This record gives sequence, C-alpha cells and structure tokens, in this order.
Amino acid sequence: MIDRGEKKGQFLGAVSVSYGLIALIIVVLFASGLFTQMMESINLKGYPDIYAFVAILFLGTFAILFARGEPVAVMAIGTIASFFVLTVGQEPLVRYLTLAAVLFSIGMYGMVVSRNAVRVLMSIELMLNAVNLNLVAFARYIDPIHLRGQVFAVFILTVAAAEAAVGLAIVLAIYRNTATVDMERFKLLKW
Amino acid sequence: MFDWVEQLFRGIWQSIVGLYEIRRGLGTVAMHALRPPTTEVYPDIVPPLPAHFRGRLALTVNPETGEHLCISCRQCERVCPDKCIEITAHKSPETNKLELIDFKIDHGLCMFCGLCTEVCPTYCIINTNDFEMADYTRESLVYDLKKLTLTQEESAYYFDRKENPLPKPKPAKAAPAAQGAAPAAAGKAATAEKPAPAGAGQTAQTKAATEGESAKEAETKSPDAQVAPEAPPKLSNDEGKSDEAKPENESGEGPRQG
Amino acid sequence: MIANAAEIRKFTILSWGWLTIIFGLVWAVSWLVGVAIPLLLANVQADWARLVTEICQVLTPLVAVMVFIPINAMFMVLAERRALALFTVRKGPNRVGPDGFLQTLADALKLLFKEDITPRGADAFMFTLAPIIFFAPSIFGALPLLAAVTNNHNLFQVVNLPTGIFYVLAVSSVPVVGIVMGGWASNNKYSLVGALRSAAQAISYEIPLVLSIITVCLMAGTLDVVKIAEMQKGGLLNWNILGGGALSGLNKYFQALAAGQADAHQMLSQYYPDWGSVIATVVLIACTVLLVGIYLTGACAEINRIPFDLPEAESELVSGYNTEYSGIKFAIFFLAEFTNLFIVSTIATVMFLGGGDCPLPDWLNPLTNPAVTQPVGKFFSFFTDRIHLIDPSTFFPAIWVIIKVYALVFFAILVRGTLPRFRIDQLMAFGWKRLVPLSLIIFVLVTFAKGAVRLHV
Amino acid sequence: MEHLDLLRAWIPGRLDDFLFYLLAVMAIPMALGVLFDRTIIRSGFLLIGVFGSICGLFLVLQAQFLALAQLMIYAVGITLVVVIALMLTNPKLEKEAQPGTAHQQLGSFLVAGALFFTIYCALRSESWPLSSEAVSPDVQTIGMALTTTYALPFEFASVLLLAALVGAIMLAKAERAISDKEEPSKEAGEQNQPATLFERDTTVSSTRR
Repeated sequence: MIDRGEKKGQFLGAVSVSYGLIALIIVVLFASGLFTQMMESINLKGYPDIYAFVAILFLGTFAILFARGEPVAVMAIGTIASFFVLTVGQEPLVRYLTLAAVLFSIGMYGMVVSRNAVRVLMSIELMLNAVNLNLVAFARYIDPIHLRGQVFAVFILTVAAAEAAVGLAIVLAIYRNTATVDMERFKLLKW
Repeated sequence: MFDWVEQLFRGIWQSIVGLYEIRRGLGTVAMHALRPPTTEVYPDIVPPLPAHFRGRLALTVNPETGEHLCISCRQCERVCPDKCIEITAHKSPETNKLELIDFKIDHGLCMFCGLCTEVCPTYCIINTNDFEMADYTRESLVYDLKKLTLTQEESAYYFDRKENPLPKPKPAKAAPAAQGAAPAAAGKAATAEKPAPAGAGQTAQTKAATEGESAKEAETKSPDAQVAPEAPPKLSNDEGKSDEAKPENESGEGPRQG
Repeated sequence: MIANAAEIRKFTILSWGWLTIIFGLVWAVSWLVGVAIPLLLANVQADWARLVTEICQVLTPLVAVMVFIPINAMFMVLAERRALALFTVRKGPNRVGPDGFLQTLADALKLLFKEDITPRGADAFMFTLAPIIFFAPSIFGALPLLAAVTNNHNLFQVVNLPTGIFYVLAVSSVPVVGIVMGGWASNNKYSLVGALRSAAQAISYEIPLVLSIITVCLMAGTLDVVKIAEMQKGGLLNWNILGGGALSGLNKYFQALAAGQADAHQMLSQYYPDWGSVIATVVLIACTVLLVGIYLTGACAEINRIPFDLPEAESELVSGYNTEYSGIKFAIFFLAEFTNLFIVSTIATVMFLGGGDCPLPDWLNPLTNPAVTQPVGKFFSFFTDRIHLIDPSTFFPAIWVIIKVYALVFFAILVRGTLPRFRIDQLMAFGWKRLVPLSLIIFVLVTFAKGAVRLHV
Repeated sequence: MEHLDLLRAWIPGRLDDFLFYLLAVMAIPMALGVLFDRTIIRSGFLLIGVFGSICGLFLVLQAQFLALAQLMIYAVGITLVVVIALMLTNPKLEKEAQPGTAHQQLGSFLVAGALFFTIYCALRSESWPLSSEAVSPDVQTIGMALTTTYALPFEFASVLLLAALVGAIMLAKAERAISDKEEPSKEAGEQNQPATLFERDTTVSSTRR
C-alpha cells in the first residue's frame, strides 16, 4: 500500500508537471500556428461559450484540488454553471444532447472511479439513461413521425434491465464468496 | 412417468377446493354481520356483576341500627397476604372491650383475594361491587375508616345480596360506652339514630355538583344496576378528598358512634 | 329474522351520509372551479379572464382529486372499522358524533396535532421524503381514472391520456420506493425488514397484476381507460368480466328478440358462426373471471392489505415500515394506503366491471328510457342548461361507479375480516409459482381465443 | 383538449424551457450525488431521483410511453438495486468505498471532461435536420414499429431478457446449492430465494449501526 503522505506529494507533483506540460504544449501549438488551424477546422470561433466553459472547467478542477473539503458541492455548482453557459440560447435539441453528454460523462467518471461494485452498476445505468435521453430527443426533434429513437430507447431499456439483473446477480455471487463488493479485490482470476 | 400430470391435476383440484373453502369462510364471516353485537357499552350500561364479585373492600354497619360491625378482632389483618389492612384499636378501660379507632386499607396493595371477608366473624368487611377506583395518587388509594364504612342502605343491600345472616343488635350496655368514648359526637345523636339523612347530608354538596345523579339512580334503578348503592361512597370519597382537613375531625367519628 | 338490523341500518346510514358529503363536496368544488368561475368570467373580454378560465379548467381535476382523497380516506377508515365490527360481532367506533360519524375526523385532528418525531440516527431528509413519495402517486394515479369514471366529462377531459391504464400502473408502482426509503431511513430493524418485504412483495405481485391488466387491454385493443369503459356499455353481458365483450353478440341477440325482429337467429349465427367461436367464448369467460381473481389478489398484495400485509405484520414486525412514524407523516402513510385501496378498486371497476355502466342492458333499463329521461331532464333543465350543475349523462354513471367501487372496497374489508396473513415464503411461492404462470397461460389463451370470436360487436 | 389552446399560445416554448432547466438542475447534482454520496443506499435513492427527472424530460419530449416505461422499470428495478445494496452494505466497506486513488480521480476527471468537450464540440458543429412535425402521442406508432420493422431486434431483446433472467437466477442460485451442501442441517426444507435475502438482511442490518 502506498503511504498517504507520500501519495499526496506524488499527486501534487504529478498535477504540477501535467499542467506545466499542457501549458507548454499549448504555447508551442500557438507558436506554430497549429492551434488556430485546429480551432478553425472544428469551427469553434463562433462559440464564445465554449471558452467560458473551458474556464469554468479548469476553475472547477483547481477548486476541487485546493478546496478538498467539499468537492461534490464545487463540482455540482461548476457543472450546473457550465451547463447553463453552454445551453442558454441554444436549440432545444442541442440542450438535450448537452444534458445527455453531461450525464454520460458523470456516469463514465463514476464507472471508472467507484470502488463499490453496486455503484459501478449504478453508473452504467446512468450512462444508458443518458443515451436514452439522446435517442428520445432525436425522436422528438428529428424523427417525430416514425419515432425510431423511441423504439431504440425501448431496446435500451430492455438491455439495461438485463444488465442490472445479471450484474446484480454477479455482484451477489461475488459478495457471497468474498464478503466484499470492492472493485479493487475483483482483480483475482480465481479465488 | 406421468407423475407430473397427476400432480398438475391434483394441484388444480386443490386450488378449486381451496377457493371453495375461502368462499365458505367469507360466507361465514359475512353471516356474522347479522348477529347482534356482544359489546357491552360499559359506562352507559353497567354489566350485571355476580354477587360474589370481589371489588373494593368496605365495612358494613348494622342495617337496622346503624352500629358499626367491626369488633377489632384483627383476623383480617392477620390473614391478609399483602398486609394491606391496618387496624388501630384500643381497649376501653370502662367496658374492657376493644374499640376501633381507625381502619386503613391500602387498595394500591390489595389484590382482592377476598380472604379477609372470609375470616370476618361479623361479616363486617366485604367486597363490594365497586371497581371504578382509578385515582391520581397512591396516597388516595389508602382508604380510612370514614371512606370504608358503608351507609345503612348499602349495608342492607350487600347483606341481602351476598345472603349473609343479618347481625343481631349488640347488647345495650355497649351503646353508652360508645357514646362516652365519643363525647364530641353528642350533638350528633340525631345522625346516630337516623343515619340515612346523615348520609344524604354528607353527599349533599356533591349531589348538588353532579345534579343529583346518584339520588336519581338510587330511586329509579332496580337492584341489577349496582351503580346506585355504590355511588354514594364513591362520591363521599371524592368529597372527603377535596376538603379533607375540615370535615375530618367533625364527621370522621360518625360511624364510630354507632 | 335479521337480529342485527339496528347496527346494519346504522352502518348504512353512516355510509350513505358520508358518501353524500364526499361526492357532494367534490361535485361542488369541481363545479365551482371548472364551471362557476368560467361562467362568471364569460362576459369579461380580457386576456387575463380567458387565461384564468383555462387555468381553472386545467386545475379542476387536480382540485377534485385533492378534495376527494382525504375525505374519502376518512370515510374508508371509518367504514372499515364499522364493517369489521359487524363481521366480528362488535359495535365499532360509536362515540364521536352521532353513532361515531365523526370518529375519523377526530382521529385525523389528533394525528395532525401530534408531535412529529424523527428518531435519533435516522436520515431526516429521507424520513420526511418517504411519506410524500408514498402518497404523491395516489394523487397522480387517480387522475386518468377520473376521466374514465365520469364518462369523459368536459371538466375532466384534460386528464384523459392516450396511455391511461399504463400511466396508472406505472405511477402506482412508485410507492414501493417510498416504503423502502421510509423503512431504511427510520434506523429501525423492524422498519427495514418491513421495507424489504414490501419491495420483494411488490415486485413479485406486480407481474401478475400488470399481466392481467394487459390481457384486458389486449382484448380491448387500447390503453385508453375512457375507451375501455365506453366499450363495455350496454349491460352486464358486455362487461369485461364476462368474456371481455365476447358475449356482446348474445346481448344484441336478446335485444333483437325483445324488439321482435325476425332475423334475430340469423343475427346470432352471424356473431357466433361456428363451434370454434362458441368454445372461444367459453374460454374467454373462464379466463376473464380468473383474471379478475388474479387482479384482485395482485392488487391486494400491491397495496399491502390483509392477507398480504406482511410489510406491516403486527405480530412479527411491530408495525413494519411505518413503525417510527408519528403525527402527520403517519397520517400521510395511512391516507395513502386507503387511497390506494380506492384506486385499485376503481381500476377493477373500470377495467372489468364496466365503469359507470348499469348492469341492465339499455333496452331493459328504465333510466335510459326517453319516457323517463325527458321529463326529468326538463325538470332539471335550469341546473343542467344554465349553470351546468348537474349533467344527467354523468349523474347515473357516477352513482353506478360509486356503488361498484365501494362494493369492491367492502369485499376487501370482508377478506380482511376472514383470511389470515400469509407467511413470507408462502407468499413468494404463491406469487411466482402460481399467479405468474397462471396469468401467462391466460394471456396466451386469450391471444388465441380472441381471434376466433368478435369482441364488443 | 381544445380549450388549452390559449395556454399553449401563451407559453409557446417557455414551459418547455422552464421544465427542462428545472429537471436538468435536479438531475445533474443528483447524478453527482450518486457517485459521491458515502452511503451507497442514499446514492441508490438519488439514482431513482435522476431517473425520475429523466422520466420528466421524456414527458417534456412527448414520449409518454417511454416515460412511463422508464418509471415502471426503474422504480422497481432500482429499488431492487437499493435493496441488494442494503444487503451488501458493510460499515467497514462504507468507509473505504471512497472513489479511487487521486491519480485515478484526476485522470478520470480529465478523461470525462475531455469526452464531454468532444461530444459538445461535435454536436455544436453539426447542423441538425430539425423537423417541425408534431409528435404523435399515440402508443401505436411505437407498437407498430416494434412488431413490423423491428420485429427481429424485438425478438432478440426478448431472448436476451429471458437469457438474462435465467442467468441471474442461476448465478444467484448456484451459491445456494453449495451452501446447502456445506451445512445441510441449517436450512432443510424448501426455503426459497427471499428467505436467503432476509437471512442476509438481518445479519447486515445488525452490523449496519
């Protein structure tokens, strides 16, 4: 096991090094004119809200890093604020897709980070629901006659149900054998 | 090989039988709705209690003359398993007989076994049919002589109801001794002679408060409604509690006088 | 002959008195909001007046349900206590008001003023949220049924959803979340066990319940409760409980016979051309009768009523999931339980018992005879035409609905008085091994039999 | 429904906007809470909240059938999740069930942020072929699509569900047989699934506090 204090030092070092590297890369890119080309190629010039979002994202990251007391509150406020910035005045479809993207990202983050197996399952459900939201929004705004998005959402519902059932059964079986649902201990190939 | 077929049909048959039984049960319960309720509406209609119901303990007086029946033999005190009876008596120097001063029963301790009533030679201590004795303090459950002693009518009622032999009047010489022992009661000769009005007078205040309820009951209700004879002692208890200090000395000796 | 006539009479008077109060009040409130205010504002030529009118019309069903639920629950509690007293040869509550008429009002007041306790170690937020989650679905679930039982009256057309019965079923599956939440948040083992039992039970019995309802929807070909109720019009033979409309040909035949039509027999052979259709009709009748049984069983389990009240079994768990609740939160739990009973009965009425339909067919029913209806209509013309207080097309159906629903409620009370509680493993075995396969078999049978006979001709 | 025209006219997009933001602002913190709440059961209830608000969004999107299906399946399904989480909850585990190490956290956060950024850039730069038709509120459209055009996927989905059902039962039951073999005296007779659940539950809830 890693010592906590040592880990913290490692962590801060890694953060500063990575941020330095990112800053260096950005500077180099700007200098070589590549960055402006990239920006033009993905057509971001007309969207000032994205810059605001990036600012909020980084601010949020630093807030989490330095105000480690309540990272969830900071994260929630940051996410909601950036969500507002990104969606106000947009097309309804874009708003829904953005919300779905937010939920999907949250679900993915949780899936990677969580150590409790049940929580991982919950995160997967969250991601599936975000996809569902996408599909229904498409059905509403692009294909309101045939509602193909809703049909696929029905399929996703069934898949989600099956996933939940089997996943929970597996978690239950593992728990019976090892008396834990910690994902870190599931690395074993046999027990 | 075809066990499962048999099981299937047996299951179906069992289900049908079960459904029939459930229907029968429902029918039985539904038919019960046609029977009159067995509920006793207690405070409105007091249920008829048996003659040997063991309720609150009380002391009787001679229903004809009004004299107290207790001879202070202390048999009840001795036999009481809970030791809840406490008799205070002293030997009168004149008559050389035991004389009752106070008689205390702690009803909070009493378990209503009725042993004291069985040993009593004069049928003085009895179990009445009164069971509404709830009170706010433990102290008020300790009944003294005044609270315990019944009036003449009540005594007559219980003698009649429990089919106890009526007591013979005591020898005449006991009376002057009693009067001598209670000089303060000289002015109450009238009450000694006519206890019924005395009892009425005792409860007069409470009667006024309760709008003559007990009086009405006493008049109207037949012997199967036992509230009538029980109401006066209960009410007088309340009265005695409310102004305990004042009338204690005056009327407390009333029963002893008899 | 009936030795208990006095008590039964008291019970009847009490019931009808309460019912009159309940439905009179609901009628009055919905009339006030949905008709009177718009009538008053009809002459005002302003945008705000029209807006207020429309808002009123939107809010009418909600207001009606909100007024209805608490009073109805009060009545049902009282009726249950009195009826159980009848069945167990007792007297029941008879102190507050004449013959206990106001007993539950006093109880409700007491519960409202009682101290609201949150146990130590409880999750206070969830502890508070649980009764709300338990109660809210009963309001929303009642809304589409309102359109069905009032014959899609103008006032309540807003809540007529295309997915009516599916909506009701989906919404009524939510309360189990409230139960689990409350049971967990109470920080009490009994509550937790009750909540877990409730979750297991609700999930198990939801399947036969939904399957039975879906079978009816399959026969009717729609999810719309109003349409399902309308299809069953025309007497007992058209109701879903008797073959889901397979007997409506017979109904037509009887009508033709009564009218003295010559081609009546031909008509019959047109509706039932071959033996296959007759067999299918018989199969359908058997299936639907069983479906009603399955539905009532599943519903009983779903709303945690005896004999399926394991979540609050007093003898094992103190009071199950609501052990720690007191005051108004407990009152809300209580309210929701009885409202759920009412909603379940209403669903059964609409889906199986023909909604607001008179059991007599139209040609036998004097109430639909124009010779009766026209003079009555003239007599009430002021109320009907000018101020829209009474709608004759809704009035009699409403009374039939009330009779049917409360008959089912009374039946539930009778069941409560009769049957003992299940054991948890018996409950699970009964649900999964008996009811689910039975309802699946019925579903398949109905699918095949439906093709061989014309339903709701 | 005709008399609602004025309301519709008066709130053309506003009600939808308002409801969208209301539900989104409910959904996002609850989704974060699902990840970060220390009590796994509470995060389960929060997940129900997220699904509830997504159900509301479906209603705003006029997908009534899907919203109700979502409510029905998830209200029950997630309650199951919560119940199982309850049974697996262990106070010791609760404390160590923090999100992973700081490296993981930072890396995942950056990846998730980058993912979101990519998706957002993609969907902003796309020009969507929006249709102005009204959605048919009827369930029949979906039903017809499921039984005609998508009949094969529908059957596959049902087979998948069946397989999942059987698999879940087998997974949950296999352990049962072993434990019966190990300690046959403990529970003879036909105690079935719920009995085990409750046996688990009592042990867990006694250690819960």
